[in-house]
Amino acid sequence: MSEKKKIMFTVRKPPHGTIYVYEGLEVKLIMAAYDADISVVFMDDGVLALKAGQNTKELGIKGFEATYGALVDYEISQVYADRQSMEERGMTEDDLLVIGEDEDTEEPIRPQVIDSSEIAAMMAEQHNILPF
Amino acid sequence: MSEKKKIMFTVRKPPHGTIYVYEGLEVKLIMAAYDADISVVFMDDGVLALKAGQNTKELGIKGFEATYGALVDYEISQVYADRQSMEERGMTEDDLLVIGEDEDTEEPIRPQVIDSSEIAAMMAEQHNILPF
Amino acid sequence: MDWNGRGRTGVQGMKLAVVVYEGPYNHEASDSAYNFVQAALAKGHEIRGIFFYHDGVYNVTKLMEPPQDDRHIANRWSEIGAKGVDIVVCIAAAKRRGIKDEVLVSNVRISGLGQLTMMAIEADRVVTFGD
Amino acid sequence: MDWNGRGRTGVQGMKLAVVVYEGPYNHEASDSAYNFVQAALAKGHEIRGIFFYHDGVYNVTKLMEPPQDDRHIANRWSEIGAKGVDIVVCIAAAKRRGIKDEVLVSNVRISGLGQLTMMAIEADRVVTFGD
Amino acid sequence: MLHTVNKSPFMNQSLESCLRFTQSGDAILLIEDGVYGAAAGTGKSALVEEALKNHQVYVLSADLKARALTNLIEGVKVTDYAGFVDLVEQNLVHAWL
Amino acid sequence: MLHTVNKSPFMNQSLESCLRFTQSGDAILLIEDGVYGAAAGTGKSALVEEALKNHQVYVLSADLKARALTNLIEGVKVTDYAGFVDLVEQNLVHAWL
Repeated sequence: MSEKKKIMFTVRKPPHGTIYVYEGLEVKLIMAAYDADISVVFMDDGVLALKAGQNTKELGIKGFEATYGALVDYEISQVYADRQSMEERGMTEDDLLVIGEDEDTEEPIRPQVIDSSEIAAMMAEQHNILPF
Repeated sequence: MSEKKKIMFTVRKPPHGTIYVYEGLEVKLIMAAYDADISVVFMDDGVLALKAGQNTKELGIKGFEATYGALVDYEISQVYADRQSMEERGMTEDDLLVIGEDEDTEEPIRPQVIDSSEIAAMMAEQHNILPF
Repeated sequence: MDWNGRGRTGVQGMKLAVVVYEGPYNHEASDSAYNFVQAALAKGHEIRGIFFYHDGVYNVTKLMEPPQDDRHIANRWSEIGAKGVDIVVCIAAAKRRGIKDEVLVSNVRISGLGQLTMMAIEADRVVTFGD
Repeated sequence: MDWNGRGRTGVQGMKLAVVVYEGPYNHEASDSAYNFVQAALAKGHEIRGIFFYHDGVYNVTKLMEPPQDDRHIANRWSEIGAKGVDIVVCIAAAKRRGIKDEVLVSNVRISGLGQLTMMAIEADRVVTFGD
Repeated sequence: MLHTVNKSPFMNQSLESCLRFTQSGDAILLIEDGVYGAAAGTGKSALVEEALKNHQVYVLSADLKARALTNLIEGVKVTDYAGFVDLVEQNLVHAWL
Repeated sequence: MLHTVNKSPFMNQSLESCLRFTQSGDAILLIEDGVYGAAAGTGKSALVEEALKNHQVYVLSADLKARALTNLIEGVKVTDYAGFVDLVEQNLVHAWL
């Protein structure tokens, strides 16, 4: 069994009101160092964690937008957002934060917006799914 | 200021999935020993805590139906349930557990089912409201 | 967007009580409560007391060691206590969860639900933060 | 109502991992996880590991003292650990919340998120309990 | 796949969300406060009634009894923790926390 | 009265429930994840738009900024923690936790 195991993370909670998104990000960064085929899917209120421009200074808690900006550097490039969740929350692709940049073109890379049926199909292919 | 302060408790969470209903009940019993005019209002998923016949044995956690049965003995008799919350959850007055019995007639006493407008009016009259 | 007009004459001498239901870091409740208390003190209000219930009891363990660049929630509450604010941890909720005198930060005390009752009766306003 | 047909041939030798995100008593997650683990062991499955994350780290403090007539959640987990099941508490989540070696029940260890990673990769199934 | 749902459908959208991401043939297990979704005659019964057209829907007996739920939607299967383990044996799991 | 709401309206019914129990003239303060209810152009904007007919609706600036919300429903008032304290001075409070 030399094939890499497929592990998916699902992010369904909004940021900041609870620590789940933040501590969940720590898991993703650690797991990226292991030999697994990782994907991250933001759905429901999880897509709100992807909004660019979050500033937690006045709140007095640590933010994580900079860390998301390094996901591609951590070789986490399969990052998806559910289209319907975004639409219901008034979000467009332009609202999404940057998760890295293309090595060659230096173009910013953003999470890929996909439909729920695609997400369902991806879920079914996983070895395990961790909800964060 | 010899007048008793009016304190209301609101119960909006379902039972057992979290401890809020259970630990909230402990507060009510303690507060009943103090000189205050106490009322308890069950609304939203809180009405589910009033369903008769709850049996937590297989779950392995402590139940509280017996304690609710003693509310009137603790002189907590202003106990209300929101009609619309009950209807949405398929509950009728017959589903409600007993919170005590009438001293004279020995008739069982159940929480009183009232409308949201009455609850709103009662809320506005309180000295303080504690959500549990 | 409008900005809420401030600088209005405050109702001085109002007694406020604050209740916290959730633990540190996991929920924003503790941060919201802290920011609220700081603002109330800055406006000259008396804090009749702060009561930790449910998982809120975890807020004041001195064993917590957050990362260097993060806030230290227990120490923050202890500093509020040092200003003379009565900070009470519910004994029943604390025992169940393993919070005892030996792990408490200073300027905080463990006591019974009667303290919450007194706060609800004596304070002009109770503000609750939770999940 | 139908009853789920049981007594089917189980898939023997399957490796299961269990992850718990919430603290004891406050949420049912810990009870659900415990009941699930007991049932899995009874059916002869291997538990590859149990991982406590987020507020789940509070499950294994020996300082907890629930009422006499209630379950002792930390001791229950310790008994599962005594059966040889690897029970891991996340060090980062634990430090932030004040859970350290000195307050742990026995048969439980503090380690890093790499342990969760290994469980997710090596276990045939991961089951997560939380809020 | 097996989807576990542990939230009351009256206050939380988790069950609706879960159903939006399931594929035909997936199993759904209602646990903890999620078991209220299996009750007949409520404002949310339609969710599970609809789900039953394409899914097996299970509900955990210990959680049902704790909540005094007896009148279940027809077709919902009651199971215990051993049955929960069976379902996990047979399926990749996602918890809709 | 002052009602505080701290849950996202997309996954939780707290804001809807709060609005069902308010009296005309009551103030509503959105905090924590509740601030998403103040965003314009979402599937839940209608709740606060309707509420503004009978209520003052406030939203906490620290929580707005943390969530990068800039496009608010017209008529919603942004306040800070000092303004939160002002609202508490003036009103009995109920938290819709």
